[in-house]
Amino acid sequence: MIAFATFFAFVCFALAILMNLWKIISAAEIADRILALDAMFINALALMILYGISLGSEIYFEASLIIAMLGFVSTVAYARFILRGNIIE
Amino acid sequence: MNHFLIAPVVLPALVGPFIIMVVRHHLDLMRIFSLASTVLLVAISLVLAAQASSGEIQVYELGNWSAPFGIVLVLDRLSAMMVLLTSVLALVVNLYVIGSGWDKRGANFHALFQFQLMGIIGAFLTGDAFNLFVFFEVLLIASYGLMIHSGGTRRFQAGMQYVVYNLLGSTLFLFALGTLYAVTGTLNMADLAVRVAEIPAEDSALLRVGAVMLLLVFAIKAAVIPLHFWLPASYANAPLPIAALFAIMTKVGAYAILRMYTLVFGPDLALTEGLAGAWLMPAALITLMIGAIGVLGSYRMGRLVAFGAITSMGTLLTAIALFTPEGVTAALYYTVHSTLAAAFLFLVADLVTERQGIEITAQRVMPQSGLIAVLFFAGAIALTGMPPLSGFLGKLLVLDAARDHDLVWWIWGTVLIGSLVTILGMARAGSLLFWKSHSITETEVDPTVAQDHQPHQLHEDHDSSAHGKVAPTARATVLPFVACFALLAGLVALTVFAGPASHYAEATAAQLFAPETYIRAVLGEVTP
Amino acid sequence: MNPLSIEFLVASAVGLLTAAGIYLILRRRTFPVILGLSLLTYGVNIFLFATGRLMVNAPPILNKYADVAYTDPLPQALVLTAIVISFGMTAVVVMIALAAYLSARDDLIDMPHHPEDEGEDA
Amino acid sequence: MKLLQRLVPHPILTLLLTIAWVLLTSTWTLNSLVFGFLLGIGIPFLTQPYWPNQMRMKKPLKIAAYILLVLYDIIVANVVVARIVVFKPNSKRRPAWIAVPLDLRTPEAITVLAGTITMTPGTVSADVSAEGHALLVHCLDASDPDAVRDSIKQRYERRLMEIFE
Amino acid sequence: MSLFLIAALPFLGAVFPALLIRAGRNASASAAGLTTFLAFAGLLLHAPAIFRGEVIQVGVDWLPALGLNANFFLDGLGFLFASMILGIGLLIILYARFYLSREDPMGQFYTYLLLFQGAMVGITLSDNILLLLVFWELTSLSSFLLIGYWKHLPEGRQGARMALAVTGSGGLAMIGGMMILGNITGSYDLSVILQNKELIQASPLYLPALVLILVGCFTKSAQFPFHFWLPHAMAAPTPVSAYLHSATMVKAGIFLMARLWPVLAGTPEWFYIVATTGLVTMLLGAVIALFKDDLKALLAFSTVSHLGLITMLLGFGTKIAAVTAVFHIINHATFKAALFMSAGIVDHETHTRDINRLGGLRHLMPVTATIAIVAALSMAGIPPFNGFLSKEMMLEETVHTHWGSSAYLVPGLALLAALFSAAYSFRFIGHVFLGQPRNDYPAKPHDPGFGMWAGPALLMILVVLIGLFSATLVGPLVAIAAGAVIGGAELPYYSLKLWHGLTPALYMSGVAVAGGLLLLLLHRPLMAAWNAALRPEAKQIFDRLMRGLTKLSQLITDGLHNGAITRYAFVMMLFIIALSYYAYSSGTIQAPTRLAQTEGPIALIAWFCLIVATLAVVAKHRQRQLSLVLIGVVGLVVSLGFNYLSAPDLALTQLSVEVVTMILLLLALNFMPKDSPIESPLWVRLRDGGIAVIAGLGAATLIYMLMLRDFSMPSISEFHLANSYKGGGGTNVVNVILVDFRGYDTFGEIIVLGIAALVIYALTEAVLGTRVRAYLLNRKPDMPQAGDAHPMMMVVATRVMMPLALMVAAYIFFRGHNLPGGGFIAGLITAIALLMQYMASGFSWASERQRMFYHGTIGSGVLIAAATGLGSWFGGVPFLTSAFGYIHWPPLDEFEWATAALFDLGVFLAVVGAVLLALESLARFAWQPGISSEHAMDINPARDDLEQAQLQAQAPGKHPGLQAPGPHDPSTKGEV
Amino acid sequence: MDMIFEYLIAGFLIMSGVFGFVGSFGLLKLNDPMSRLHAPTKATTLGVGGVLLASMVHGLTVEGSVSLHELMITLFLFLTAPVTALFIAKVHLHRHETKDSLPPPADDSNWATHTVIEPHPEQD
Ligand code: NA
Ligand code: NA
Repeated sequence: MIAFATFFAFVCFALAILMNLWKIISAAEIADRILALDAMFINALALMILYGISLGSEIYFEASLIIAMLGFVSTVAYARFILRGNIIE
Repeated sequence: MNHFLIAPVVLPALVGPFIIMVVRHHLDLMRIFSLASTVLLVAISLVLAAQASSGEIQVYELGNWSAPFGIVLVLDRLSAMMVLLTSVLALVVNLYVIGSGWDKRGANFHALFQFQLMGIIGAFLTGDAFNLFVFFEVLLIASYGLMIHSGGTRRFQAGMQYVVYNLLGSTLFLFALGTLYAVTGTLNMADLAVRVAEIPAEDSALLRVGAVMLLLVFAIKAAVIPLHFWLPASYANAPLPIAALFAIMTKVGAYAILRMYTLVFGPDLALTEGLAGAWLMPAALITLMIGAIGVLGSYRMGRLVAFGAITSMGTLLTAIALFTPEGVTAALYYTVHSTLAAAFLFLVADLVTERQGIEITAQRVMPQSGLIAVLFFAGAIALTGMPPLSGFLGKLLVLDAARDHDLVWWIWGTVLIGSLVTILGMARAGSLLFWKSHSITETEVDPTVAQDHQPHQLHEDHDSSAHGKVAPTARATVLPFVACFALLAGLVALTVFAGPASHYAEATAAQLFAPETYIRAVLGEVTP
Repeated sequence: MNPLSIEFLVASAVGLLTAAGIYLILRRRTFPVILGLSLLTYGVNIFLFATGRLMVNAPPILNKYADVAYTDPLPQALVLTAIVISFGMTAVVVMIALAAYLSARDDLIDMPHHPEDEGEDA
Repeated sequence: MKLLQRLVPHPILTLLLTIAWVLLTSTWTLNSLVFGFLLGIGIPFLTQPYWPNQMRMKKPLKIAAYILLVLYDIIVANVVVARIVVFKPNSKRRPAWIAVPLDLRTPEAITVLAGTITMTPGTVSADVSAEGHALLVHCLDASDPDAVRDSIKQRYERRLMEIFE
Repeated sequence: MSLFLIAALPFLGAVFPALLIRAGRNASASAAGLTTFLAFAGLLLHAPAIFRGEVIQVGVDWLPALGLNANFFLDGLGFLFASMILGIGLLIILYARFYLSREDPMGQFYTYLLLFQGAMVGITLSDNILLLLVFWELTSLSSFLLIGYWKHLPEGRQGARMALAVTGSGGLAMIGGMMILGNITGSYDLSVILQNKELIQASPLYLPALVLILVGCFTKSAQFPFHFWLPHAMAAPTPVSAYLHSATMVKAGIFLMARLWPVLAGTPEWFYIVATTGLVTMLLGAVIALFKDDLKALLAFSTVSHLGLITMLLGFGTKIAAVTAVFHIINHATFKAALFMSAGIVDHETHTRDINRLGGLRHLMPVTATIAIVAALSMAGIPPFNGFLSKEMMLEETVHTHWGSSAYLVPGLALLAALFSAAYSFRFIGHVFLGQPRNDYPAKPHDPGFGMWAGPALLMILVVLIGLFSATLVGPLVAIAAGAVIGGAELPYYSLKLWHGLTPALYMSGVAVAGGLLLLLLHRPLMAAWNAALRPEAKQIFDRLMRGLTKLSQLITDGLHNGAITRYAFVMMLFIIALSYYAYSSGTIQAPTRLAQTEGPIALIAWFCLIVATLAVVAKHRQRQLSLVLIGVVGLVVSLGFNYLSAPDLALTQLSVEVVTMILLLLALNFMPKDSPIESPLWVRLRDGGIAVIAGLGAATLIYMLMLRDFSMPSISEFHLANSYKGGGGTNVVNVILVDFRGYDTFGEIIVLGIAALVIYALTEAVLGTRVRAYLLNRKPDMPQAGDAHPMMMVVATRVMMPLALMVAAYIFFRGHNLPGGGFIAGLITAIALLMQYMASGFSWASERQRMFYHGTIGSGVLIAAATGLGSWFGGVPFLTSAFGYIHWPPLDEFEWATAALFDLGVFLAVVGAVLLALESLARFAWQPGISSEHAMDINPARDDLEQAQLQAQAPGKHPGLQAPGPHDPSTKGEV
Repeated sequence: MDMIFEYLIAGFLIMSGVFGFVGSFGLLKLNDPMSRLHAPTKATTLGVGGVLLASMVHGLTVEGSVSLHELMITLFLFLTAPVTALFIAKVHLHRHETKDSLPPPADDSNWATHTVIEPHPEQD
């Protein structure tokens, strides 16, 4: 059952990532692209933990942790770039 | 354990950070430490050279991990010679830079200088293929910094190209190393040699690809045509004393070719047959010719010498591409010569450009014209390989070594015609710079002519000193001349003591063509 | 050739990253060139990584309790070194590109030079 | 006391960090706790210049209650939003902007409020006013924006006032 | 005196004139004279032995590897030439002392002259052909300096370069010839080579060697068609001309032909090449000389002609011809040196060398006239002067020489040449010295002082005496020299005397003299015809050739190196691909040994994302920010892939590097154009796409093949896996490799980072030191800016996030040795944490609060790493040997320590410092007055309300909301 | 007991999958930019939260170790998600809204994003 649920979640997040990708490429507005990238980071994070669950391994935890932090930083950076140009003024 | 082996790498690696941290704001102290480090480096190199000259190969197992599992440094005659050459050159260039005040024209010069030395020396000493990559990167990134030292539009643009081109080279290096590792399962050069020798001939294709990519990487460094395009613009736009130091950098490429293609992919190895021999010789000859043509076709000092350096690389690689002990002997002798000669002429070029800008044109007589003319003449003699300086001997050695080669007529023809073209170019430049100026008197200098040349001499930057034009306070200090004469003395010594020098080169070549000794020294008696 | 094999996926990714990187490096402005260098770096890093052959769920973290398979750690260490070095290189190249742009007010990477029509010594 | 305050400028942060360390290492040993505590003291000390003012929070129980409330709201929010996203046609949705005037004054409190708004049903804090006296909130689907505004003030701001001010 | 010393003396002496010039012109000249005299005297000391037929040899190894030895030998031929060089050299030094004016740098002159003299002596004494080559090329170089001595004269510069070009190329050809010669005989020692006539002439390489050597000789000796440089070398001061063109430079080629005569001569090839060239040159030179109005040009072409004569004689290949050649060498040296010096005196006194402006000088400068007339008569072949003797012998030889089947060709042309030779000699006498004095000389001529005419006078006396008493005076010399030329074989019968009876040669002489007189009478119409005739002007051809060559070189060079790195890179790719393909296709490959592993849809989806994102980067690369976003996707997927494929460390590193890189790029992009225009035409894009696709296919194929095959031998990493814990104390093998097994790589790697930061810093300084600084200060943002630069929520969130992130960094750092992580990743996370703070509150605000000395951070990182490495020296083990152990402090549990952690700390610091320094540089670019805010956040009602209250207390009645810009307005804090 | 945990884990996973999917689906479906902002920042929070919960329970039961470090990720997400949303909203405000298209900010002068002060860099 867990295996099925994991697989289901895998598929969901994978599809989510594909949709994010689609949005990043096709969006007319830069804000949407940033948003999609942020979502992609989050989905990737989820995928990573799922992967850890499916393998019964804790090794992949740090990567998720880092993604959580870095996704934020890059989203803010992209947004700040549009808002201010200089992102560390 | 002989810690002397690691000393020439660690010393600059310590002095560099020390300079930045402690004496960053004291020019004199920076100079003192930088110079002291360089002097010490020469001393260490002398000790190493003395140790290596016995013929024994010394191995230093870093981290106390034996080869091939850890990284080893290997000192043989070749590496000792290259380290000594590097440190001597560094000392001279350092003197020049300090004397001419180039080090003041930008930040962090001395730290970068030390790191540059560390990278070059590390590359010469390492016995590990991937570590060679790492030290290539160290020397490259330091060279990026030195190349754009003191800035300026054109220098930045050229710097950009230099970096991009070399990054492509570094990428190729990784592809090559990956391929070699994937096939052989090792990175240690001696171990590679052992394993490559055991690979069955019918499984050669992938290894050959790795081997040829590696060769191409080194060919980029050595500025072999058509991979030489990075050189003219970078050397010509670098501060010329830096270009003088860079004279050793192309030799790193030549060194690596020599090392890998005698130790690992030796000339007798069936597996990699035809990879180096087939194209390197023609390419070297064309390089030589293109360099010579460039000398004749240059109208700026830096470019002139840069193409001179390309010519000498062509000659050097011609000798290497013979892949015979005689050829390597000639190549080694010529390596020392061409390094000193190119550096010498770059320094003289700087003396000239500091006084009257980068264009090779007749302007009014420059200060110290006579002395500089003498130096230029000597440098031109050296670089073109005319007697009485060592270039002539080196060239004769190359020609002599080529006599049994299939392409002997091409080699002789190219070397000789190349010399002629170079001579013509140098004569043209010298007579314009030092003779024609005497027909121009103060009143005769045509302001419109000066105007015409303006855009090329003076770029939009403010610091005219960085880009030549007549620096108003181009006053002579002794040190630059001392440096020039030191190099000249080196060339003379190399000429007078050609016998002992060639003897060392011969012994080095013999060592290279007997790789068993090297392998045994690194891996011990047991073969995996 | 099994198009669904992990080897095929990785190899084709290497190929595409390399190709895309090279294409961008051949553009005429510094910025795309830097982008291209980034892509190329990905490509070569994966290449180098893959030379240790591919293994799923076998990280080279020693397991004291079980006798498990480990993937080849050496290429990973090499790639790590390569990543760090290329990071330093990228930082430098970005800054040089910026400096060149600010000085020349132009980010063309080609450096056409104009040979003067120069008379012979007379 | 002064010295202690200088050394441990943000005691709550120190606690949080110590817990974070133990969570991170997932090893429930004395070593881990001691080490975590040392870091928990060291890091706030190093980062103190960036957080010069002392943050005061009263009534820890209220904090816990607030957290539980918000968690509950988040779960609800997700279901609501999911339904709107999946089932409600775009044409029937009533997106709206609302301005929420603030009684809160401290940045920490306003930030927590804004964060809460974003995490809970169909609302996102989009901006703050130039003098910091109002929040701009976007609603995914609000037929009555004023009701949303009042519920924000009632449900969250009031509680935060008690905690922070 | 040792031959070494004789050869070295001029070189040693060359130092003095330049140095002594401060002591005066006489001192300078004396030093030069004294050196030459010493060398000459030393040479003469050997005369008795030489005349006894001995050969003096000395030698020392120089470059044994090559067979280049510093071997000298002195035989008759060498003695003859060396004496001429030194003897005439002495006279020239004396003459030049008076000839040169005060403006001329005399020290330089004598230095060059002695250098040249030394090179010439070296040629004559060399017993090793490589050594000879050294001196040979030295003559080219030193003559270049001498000819160009008058720097201000364009003719001087051009003449010098022309001489260098011609003789230099000849010299290079000769190198080839000599190398072949050495290869044939197996030695470069002349004494060996001269013993191997049969070997050499039988070799298939004989002809190439001969041709190459002859090219060298002919260029040096100005033989047709290389004769054109010599007259242009006349731009040199006359002493130089006299020296170079009588005794020395041009005779070097003759010398070498004579030197190698024993082994090269005697074949048909030799005869047809050498004799014919000599004959043509002799005739051509004589004809042209007649039509030269410039005194020195006339003499120069006469020299060409006489050198042709000697060459022709050597080319005949008979012993008697060789003897004649030697004799004429002596004679020509005497009369030609005298003539040049006389011409120099005329020039010096009258300030012109134009024959048309001269005449009648016999009356005004009788001494000079006597010398010149005697010498010129000798040149014309008039008895009893010495020129007559050798010319007579020459004509006699031509009579016996058949060219092909023709018996008349050689004597006929020789006669014609003799005729013209007589004619120009007579013109020299008649038009310069005879006739009535004129009153329109540019300067009033009179005989110069004794010092100036002493030399030529001495030579004139020799001309006369040798003519009268040839057998006695020069007989022995000719004998020993000719003996050497013919290789020690027995000398043929000959006699040096004025009267040989009524031989054909005598008739020919008579015809020549008569004809010469006739030509002189007809000179005016002939001159007109000559001037009207079309003929190739060698100088123009040469100039055009040189200019063309230079232009062509510029064209090739600039065309190839046109500054387009796009093309450079393209060529590079092409070459790499081609060679790699060649390497592959010329090898063989076995079947795969591994199976491909099938994977599920997840990997496929990730792969799909990567492919799409990569393609999108390419497609959208012109929108720069978008392409950065897309690159972010690529990086993310790559990291996921690493994680998936069992490389968690790589994933972590890739992710963090990714973000920092992206931020650096964003920071840079702020200043740069936001879009790239379309510039390449379609075909270029297709071309680039093509090469890119091929390269990509290559890389993909290569790695695919590699992955499906096993290592040919077990990988060394098996050792790493086995020893990581035992020997390295860590369970994360990747980390143990990084900090222990291959810690040296990592040491290099952090140095790279440190250097990167230094470069960035230096570059920033350099840029901000120029006018770019002003531009940056006045720069207007190219996109509209939003307000609220430092949003409150971000600042507050960061206050919590940053300590947490630092905690994560600490966690990653400490566990790295055993689990994924390590100093590098921790460093990047720390940097990113600080970056968060910069983004929240601005760089200036944040860095003001925590003055970090980034240089110091990097430096200390490198130093700590290095010190950790050096620490192992104290344990007597190599650099970077690690140590680890366990400590137990109750009540705590046991914990592990490892020097590797210290090393990792170095890595950590270097990374942090490098990233922050780069950021700082970019922040410095962006700095504008007022950019720095005094507050962490722009809007803070708590703070602003307080200030507002205080303000209202001071100035009541203002509504806070309407007041703008007030103290709480973001504008006063954030920007301006 | 094990069954319960298994159901629990499976439930969490399914929930996370659904919300993860919906979040990104909303990004495509919703037709105005500000609304799109709602979907992912919320749904992914619970999506990821579900996975994290599943992971924690999984660790506790299947692996037998008490690993709560997933909480750290949750903490990070809760701290960052509002800020991320704020910035993206500000981008939208900056590019597509004006003072007039928004409700007035109580008694304040303007919304912060629109309070733009033209920089007046001075001559050096
Ligand atoms: Na010019
Ligand atoms: Na000049």
